[in-house]
Amino acid sequence: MHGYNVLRLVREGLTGHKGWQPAWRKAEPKSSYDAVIIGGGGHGMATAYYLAKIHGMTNIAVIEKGWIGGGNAGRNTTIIRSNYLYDASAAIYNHALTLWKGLSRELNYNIMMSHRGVLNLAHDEGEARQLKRRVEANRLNGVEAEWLEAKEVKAFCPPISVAADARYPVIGATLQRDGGTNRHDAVVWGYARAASEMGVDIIEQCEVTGIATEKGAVTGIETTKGHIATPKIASVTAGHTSVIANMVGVRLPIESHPLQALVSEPLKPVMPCVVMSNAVHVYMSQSSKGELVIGAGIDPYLSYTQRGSLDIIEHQMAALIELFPFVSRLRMMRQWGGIVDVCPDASPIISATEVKGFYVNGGWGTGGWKATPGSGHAMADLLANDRPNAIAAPFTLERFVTGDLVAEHGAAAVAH
Amino acid sequence: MFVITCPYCGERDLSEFAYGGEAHIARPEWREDMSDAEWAEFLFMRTNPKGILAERWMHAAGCRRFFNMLRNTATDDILAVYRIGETPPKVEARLPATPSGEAPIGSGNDAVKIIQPGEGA
Amino acid sequence: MGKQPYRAPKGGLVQRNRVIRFTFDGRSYPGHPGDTLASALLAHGHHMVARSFKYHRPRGILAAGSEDPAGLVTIGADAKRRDPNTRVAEQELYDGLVASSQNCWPSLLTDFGAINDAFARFMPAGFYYKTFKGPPGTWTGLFEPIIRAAAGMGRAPEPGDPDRYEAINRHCDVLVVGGGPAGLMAALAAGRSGARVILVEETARLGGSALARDPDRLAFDGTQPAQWVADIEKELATMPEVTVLPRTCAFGYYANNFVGLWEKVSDHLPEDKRLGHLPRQRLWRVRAREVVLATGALERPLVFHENDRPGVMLAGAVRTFLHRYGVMAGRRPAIFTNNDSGWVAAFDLARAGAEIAAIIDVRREMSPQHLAEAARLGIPIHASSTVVATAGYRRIRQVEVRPLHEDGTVGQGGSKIACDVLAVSGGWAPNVALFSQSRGKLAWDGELAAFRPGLSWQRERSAGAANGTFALADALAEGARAGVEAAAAAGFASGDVTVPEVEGAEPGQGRIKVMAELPSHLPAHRRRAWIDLQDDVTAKDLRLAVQEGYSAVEHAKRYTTTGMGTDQGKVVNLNAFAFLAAERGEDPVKVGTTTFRQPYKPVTFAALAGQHMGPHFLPRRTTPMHAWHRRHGAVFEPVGEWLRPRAYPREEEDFFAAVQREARTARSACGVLDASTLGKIDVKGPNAREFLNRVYTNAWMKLAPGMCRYGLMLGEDGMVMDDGVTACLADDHFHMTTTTGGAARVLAKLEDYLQTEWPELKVYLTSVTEQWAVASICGPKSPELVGEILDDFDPDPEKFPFMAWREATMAGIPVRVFRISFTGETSYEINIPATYGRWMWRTILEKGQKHGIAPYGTEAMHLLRAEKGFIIVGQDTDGTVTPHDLRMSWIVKKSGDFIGKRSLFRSDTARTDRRQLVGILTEDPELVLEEGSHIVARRNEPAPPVPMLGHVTSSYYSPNVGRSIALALVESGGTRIGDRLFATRGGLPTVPVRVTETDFLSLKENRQLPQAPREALNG
Amino acid sequence: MADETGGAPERRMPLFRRQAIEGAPGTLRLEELAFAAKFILRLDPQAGGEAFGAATGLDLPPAPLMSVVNGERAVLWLGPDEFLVLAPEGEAAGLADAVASGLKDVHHQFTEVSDYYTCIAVEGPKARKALMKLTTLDLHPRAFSVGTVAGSNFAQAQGWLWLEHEAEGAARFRLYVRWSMAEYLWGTLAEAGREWGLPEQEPVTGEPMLTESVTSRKA
Ligand SMILES: Cc1cc2nc3c(=O)[nH]c(=O)nc-3n(C[C@H](O)[C@H](O)[C@H](O)COP(=O)(O)OP(=O)(O)OC[C@H]3O[C@@H](n4cnc5c(N)ncnc54)[C@H](O)[C@@H]3O)c2cc1C
Ligand SMILES: NC(=O)c1ccc[n+]([C@@H]2O[C@H](COP(=O)([O-])OP(=O)(O)OC[C@H]3O[C@@H](n4cnc5c(N)ncnc54)[C@H](O)[C@@H]3O)[C@@H](O)[C@H]2O)c1
Ligand SMILES: Cc1cc2nc3c(=O)[nH]c(=O)nc-3n(C[C@H](O)[C@H](O)[C@H](O)COP(=O)(O)O)c2cc1C
Ligand SMILES: [Zn+2]
Repeated sequence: MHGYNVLRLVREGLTGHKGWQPAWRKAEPKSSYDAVIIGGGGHGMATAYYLAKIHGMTNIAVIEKGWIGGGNAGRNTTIIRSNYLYDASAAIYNHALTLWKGLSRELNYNIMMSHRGVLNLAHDEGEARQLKRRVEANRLNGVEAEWLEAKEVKAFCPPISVAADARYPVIGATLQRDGGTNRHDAVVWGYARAASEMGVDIIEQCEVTGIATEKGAVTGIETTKGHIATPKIASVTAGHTSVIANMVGVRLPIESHPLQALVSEPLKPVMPCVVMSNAVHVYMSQSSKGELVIGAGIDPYLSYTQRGSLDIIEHQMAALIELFPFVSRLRMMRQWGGIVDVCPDASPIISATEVKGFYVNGGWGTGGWKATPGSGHAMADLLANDRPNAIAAPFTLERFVTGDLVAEHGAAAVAH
Repeated sequence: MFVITCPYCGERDLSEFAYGGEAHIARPEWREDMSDAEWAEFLFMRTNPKGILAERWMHAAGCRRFFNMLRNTATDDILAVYRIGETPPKVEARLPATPSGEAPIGSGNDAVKIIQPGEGA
Repeated sequence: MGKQPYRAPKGGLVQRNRVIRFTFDGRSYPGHPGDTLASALLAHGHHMVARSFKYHRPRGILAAGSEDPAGLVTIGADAKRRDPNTRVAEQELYDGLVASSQNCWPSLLTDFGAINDAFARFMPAGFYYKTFKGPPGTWTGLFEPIIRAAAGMGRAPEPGDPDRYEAINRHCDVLVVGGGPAGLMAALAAGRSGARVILVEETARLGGSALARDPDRLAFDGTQPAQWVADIEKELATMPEVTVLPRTCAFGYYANNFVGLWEKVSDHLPEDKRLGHLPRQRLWRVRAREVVLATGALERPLVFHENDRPGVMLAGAVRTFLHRYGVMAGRRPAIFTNNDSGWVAAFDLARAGAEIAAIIDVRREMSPQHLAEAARLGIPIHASSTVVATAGYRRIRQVEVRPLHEDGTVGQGGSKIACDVLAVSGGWAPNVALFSQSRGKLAWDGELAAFRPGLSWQRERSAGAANGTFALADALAEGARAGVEAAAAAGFASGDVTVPEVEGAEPGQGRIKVMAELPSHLPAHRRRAWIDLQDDVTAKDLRLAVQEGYSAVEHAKRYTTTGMGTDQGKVVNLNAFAFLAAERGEDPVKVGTTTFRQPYKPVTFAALAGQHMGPHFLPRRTTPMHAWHRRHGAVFEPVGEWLRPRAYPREEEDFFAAVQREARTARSACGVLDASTLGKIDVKGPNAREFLNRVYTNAWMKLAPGMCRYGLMLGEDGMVMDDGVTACLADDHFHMTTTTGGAARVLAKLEDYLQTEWPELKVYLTSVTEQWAVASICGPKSPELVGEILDDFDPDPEKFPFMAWREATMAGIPVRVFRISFTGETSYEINIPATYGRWMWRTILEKGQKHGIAPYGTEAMHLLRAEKGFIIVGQDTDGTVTPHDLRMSWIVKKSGDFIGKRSLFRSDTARTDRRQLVGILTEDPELVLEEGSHIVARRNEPAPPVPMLGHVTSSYYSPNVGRSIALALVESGGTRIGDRLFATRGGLPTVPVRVTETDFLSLKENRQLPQAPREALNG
Repeated sequence: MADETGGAPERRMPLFRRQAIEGAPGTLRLEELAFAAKFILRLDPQAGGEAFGAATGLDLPPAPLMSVVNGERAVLWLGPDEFLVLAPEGEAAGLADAVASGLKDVHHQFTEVSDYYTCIAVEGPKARKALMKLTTLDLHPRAFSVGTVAGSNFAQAQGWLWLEHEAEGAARFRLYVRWSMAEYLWGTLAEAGREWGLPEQEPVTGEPMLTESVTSRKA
């Protein structure tokens, strides 16, 4: 792999940057692969990378209908944390957090992993109770978390308003110091580059239009670039998970909703950390480039249009101003939407299905970005070994039948 | 923000309505021998189509009636509204040409951006 | 500084007879009403007003409107009214305006950040992905703070915005966006039909591009443009159904013809003239039957080496500054163009007295009329030539021109031409942002080398330059037609409009020669040809992006950040797309565009929030007793939309002491709680019992009139969702109560089942929550008190048993009295029509005084019920708890269906080792566990993950039990009664606890509780 | 036994502290219309409309979104089987009795909500414009004529809007809103009327809340 480092940058700078190679090969599909991953988002790329790196499966392809990273990977607010309530969630999200920490180096691609800290606000006693329960569960699960009283919240994040007569006063917050944000596109590109280097074919602008099966087992996929034979298919398509699953008649408990986000004009640093509030339904951080990155809850209806309604944004702005009065005069520079795949228990699905060779990774809903490396890691293992590892086991489809849900509504928070 | 035609009150703004999820999922009568899987199908499993979806809405701020609506989730085109108990009307929709319906030059809505060669203007 | 050296001797729509003053970077300047900050600065020869994002290069003013990517400053003297990133070309001048430069230190002219420019070659697109990758933590700890401090543009204001904002809804038949010639005609035509019309114009006045023309050389039916516009405006003003909104930008085109408009009501007024009764800005939420998009066209710059100097301006902008604002951008302008529109700008400038340094045209063939006119005006022409370099720091002072060969190479020789402004024109492109937002599909127009509206999606049509119709007469006609058609489509027969005769029409841009990057003698990597002036993206960066595989338009955008600034690439994006197409050797249609997203230009957050701020942010639902609570020192808590008193601390008493006192009083004497917020639903109909049977887990067939029953309501997933007491009013008539927070949800759910699942059931539901004010009186003295306040009422608990209810009167007012209790104490819930609530409450407290009554808040209520082991849904349950988990199997009937029943039989839900609700007693009776503490099996926590048995849901110091008590959900809790377990304490040593039953009062009565020493009660 | 010192029962509407307020002459006026008898009638009009008419002398609105006025009584359409019945204060008991006996054999529900709702009169030439700041309903005279009733959201509060009367361009709307939302809505309406000179209204706000979580201090 062509190394990325300062020295090289200087050398290239002196010679006109002519030596840089494509970050990943623009592959055309071969007639068959040992496994095919549908979806070139963060999770799909991570799955491919770990399949190649850990399980030595390099005769594989990632099939992406558009450009890699153009789905939710390219439109999420990049909040990273692992302070989930249940053991199963703590395990996967914390595993992801551990991987995030070393990822820039591992991929030799700076993903700008910023551990600026994530505050989850409590505005009433009920929330405080839930959050404290979560902090304690986190501690016992080895997840970094602490409780801050309102005064400490203010000290940690000075721009926040902790007025006592606010409609929803801030009465405290959980803080995960090693939570934060990162550069979403870089993650996809970094994984792609590393996977491609190991021989993984990344095939863009190739839509999967059908799945071929024989005797209840997959044999290949139909794509806009032709048929590709493969015994193993992983659908890692986030908002489109149901669309893919419907191709093989696999029923899923997933619904696709619009989730919007927006950015302000770029500003000099004002927000030291990530702040999320469930009660007033808003969250905000500041990107390295300077925009305030702001999100809210999903639009209530199903939609695949990647756009939502303005009233969600209007409410979100009112809430944001209540929480951060300094923002009132700032301006919204761009708003956009993604399609999030929501599961009834706000936890993901990493599972084999009744169709042999068809695996599903989805249902991450509003909060799967933070899990990207952990999800890819577990999914690769499932694909390679055809059985869920300890981390993936609680997230199989079986739980919707037995009722053994991983109900993370509280921890999944507004949007993650 | 949609304009939804409440079958009772007429055209109103989306903000007056509450979403009720996929329609025509009948609650199975209690049976001793109903399997967990059968019950899970009712409780959780959804078609979630990209295309025509029959869904329920309630006119929450208005007449408080539930009703059904056909909407193309690929475009958000509202195709029909009808009352609870009525069968869905036949409708035409601008359905996606491929399962995702999205042009290869982009993802999501990018498909709608530019007229491609061969596409009628 | 009295003079305005670059003010043209005449012309412009500014009020020359009035002088107003503004300051820029601390210096005071004069200007005129009608100026923008840009025109006023240019009148003083100030081109350099800003610094770019990355390299901190000097930035001037490229465009004359909100599309300007470069001229950004901070407005406002007061930090609370600071508006960073304000475009000088958009900001109207007012007396006393204070502007300052941003993203530079220590000053605009001497900016240390400019050192970046010296290292630019080491900082190409995406350089940060390739470096700064130290061990974990180095990004956050080391590089990030440096990068972040360098990034960003303006500084955020301080909190305390003094301004007001509001949102308004409007429905209309025809919304016309854009007040240029096409829009004016559309509005006129539609207006005459009688349709409801809204015409919005982003700038301060109507007229659009007509105001950018020499008024002596353009006439509509013989009148000058400004007059013609004024006449139309006058006519529109006479039409009652037409609303004209200047200073209003249509920023977002959403589904179903919902268009967001952003009106700047008072941003153009001196601060002391901002009218208190009007908001600063308004959000208009318009629902239009039909929309006419007449948003004009935008000119794009040319991409060549060193094209980013202050003084490099769009030719159209130069014209606008001249004719609309009466400002000469330069005295010796050079023109650089690839189409005819640069020429007319040159002629205008020449006629206004400028000395044209040169017209440099990349084309070989040019319009003979233009050549003749140039000759007549004595303008030097450089045909088939290109600018290969520029010079000047604060302002351009020279261009180097070389011949351009057919094969796209540049020749030797050429000349250096002195100039003080370079007017560039890369051709015009229809302003399709809103069209694209509406989901319309763009079509590539090879002749314009630009996109134009192709396939409409919504009920909208484009007209004029926005539709690629650049010739003025055609634009007028198209605008009129669009107005007529839109009105007709909305059901209004057309009024007739005659399109005015235009004199002095211009031929348009002619044949345009597009070159993605103009050739140069320099090798590619030495060229610095800016594409995005704000974010510092050069052609080289885009080339690198393609080289490295980020060649998809969306990848290139994200890798280089082109078009991601505050201007969203309005005038520069097309150059980026064209460059990518050229680099990839592909058709522009194949390359595509990035997504046009809302907003068209940045919109203030507060305008989006409208009036929903401060006291109007969200409702504070309050009960009839609210004012009393406030007067009596209540501390409140939000419960859903409600505000409820949590406790009533007396002077010298802290919250905890108050809660202890209230709880003690409630059991030792008499307490009263405002329970008005409980949800109440009147249930009536022949099938009401059957209905209750299906929605609650227990049986309802036998409940007699006059009696009440407690019920648990589940979701279909089997999990407890709500609870409450329902009273039987008559055989077919019930009064149901729900939790405060659950009321709306429960009613909606019940209606859902009635309307969609069980339409055969004859049951009607009506919410009566606020019909009744409710006082819940409890304690040993409560019977006496209730007897006193009700008329002829025997409260004797023997005769009026627990779970009965009676009608009664209180001073003649009919009330309903329920013998139900959430505290385990003798209790009476009196429901009185809400208008009497305040009186009832005061009466109770007055009459209760001699019984030692105290009002108690929600916190004491929670404590009291916990003493009795009663659950609170949402506190002791969390959506994962079944009735069996609560060890309330007694409430689950065996036969018959009910909501959620089947779920209780799923293999996981039926497990017997699930977490179950139990009492928890710390061995140390003084120690109160934290809610959210976890229960573990062993005293010493092993290394994580520590196996958790459960968690504490409720925990209090109980004054009545005389020790701490807690409820917890514990694995197999029901089988662990009496066991010793441990509770975690956030890392402190765990404490031993006992698992008990949940009714602590009974445990106490049966002497099964260790007591705390007396003095603890006073703590 | 009611005590002599208790004072006579006083009835207060939620906005009893608010005086009627007015903007510049000929613009806008707000007032709480206190104390009227209000009932929600749930009834299938087909099955029971006649019986209801016989019992009360009131016709049900013939079509959705309409109202029927009969002297001081009125019936407003809220939904296909849901109506708001209005009558002067003091007629509540009589009305309830009449309905109870007259509709004995018809499945119906007649629930008193006199205190559940209050009514804010929004009147004047600017009434439509003021209300449009709060609701997405189309209140243009072409779309909302005299007699029209519509349920909608007014800012964040659900309510029922009835255009009771209009003369010479001055509309008189009645806005029915639940008790607990009345103060909020009053404040929001007053704010909307600032443009026409409605006086600023002291908002109900500023309730002291605990700004620390209690659970941690208990320990
Ligand atoms: C606005 C927004 C904010 C969010 N904020 C956060 C946050 O702060 N923190 C957080 O943790 N999570 C967040 N999320 C959620 C997170 O983005 C997603 O859970 C996660 O990115 C999903 O995984 P992915 O990256 O693989 O998905 P995607 O990037 O969506 O990948 C799926 C890919 O599959 C492709 N595909 C679909 N159908 C086909 C087909 N038929 N053939 C070929 N390819 C196909 C798509 O084009 C797409 O590229 C947010 C999401 C949104 C929309
Ligand atoms: N020289 C050329 O080749 C050339 C090119 C393009 C246009 N033109 C001229 O343009 C004229 C056509 O007139 P027209 O009316 O189509 O365009 P116009 O440019 O005169 O008017 C467009 C108006 O829309 C406004 N606007 C744009 N976006 C808006 C938004 N989002 N919200 C509110 N307002 C918005 C602008 O402020 C402007 O006033 C003709 O006179 C033609 O000569 C000439
Ligand atoms: C974390 C984050 C930061 C962003 N910052 C910017 C920005 O500074 N400028 C910008 O124009 N868009 C920004 N975007 C939005 C993207 O331009 C784009 O809207 C988004 O990726 C969705 O793609 P689409 O709009 O093409 O559908 C940002 C997006 C994310 C997820
Ligand atoms: Zn309705």
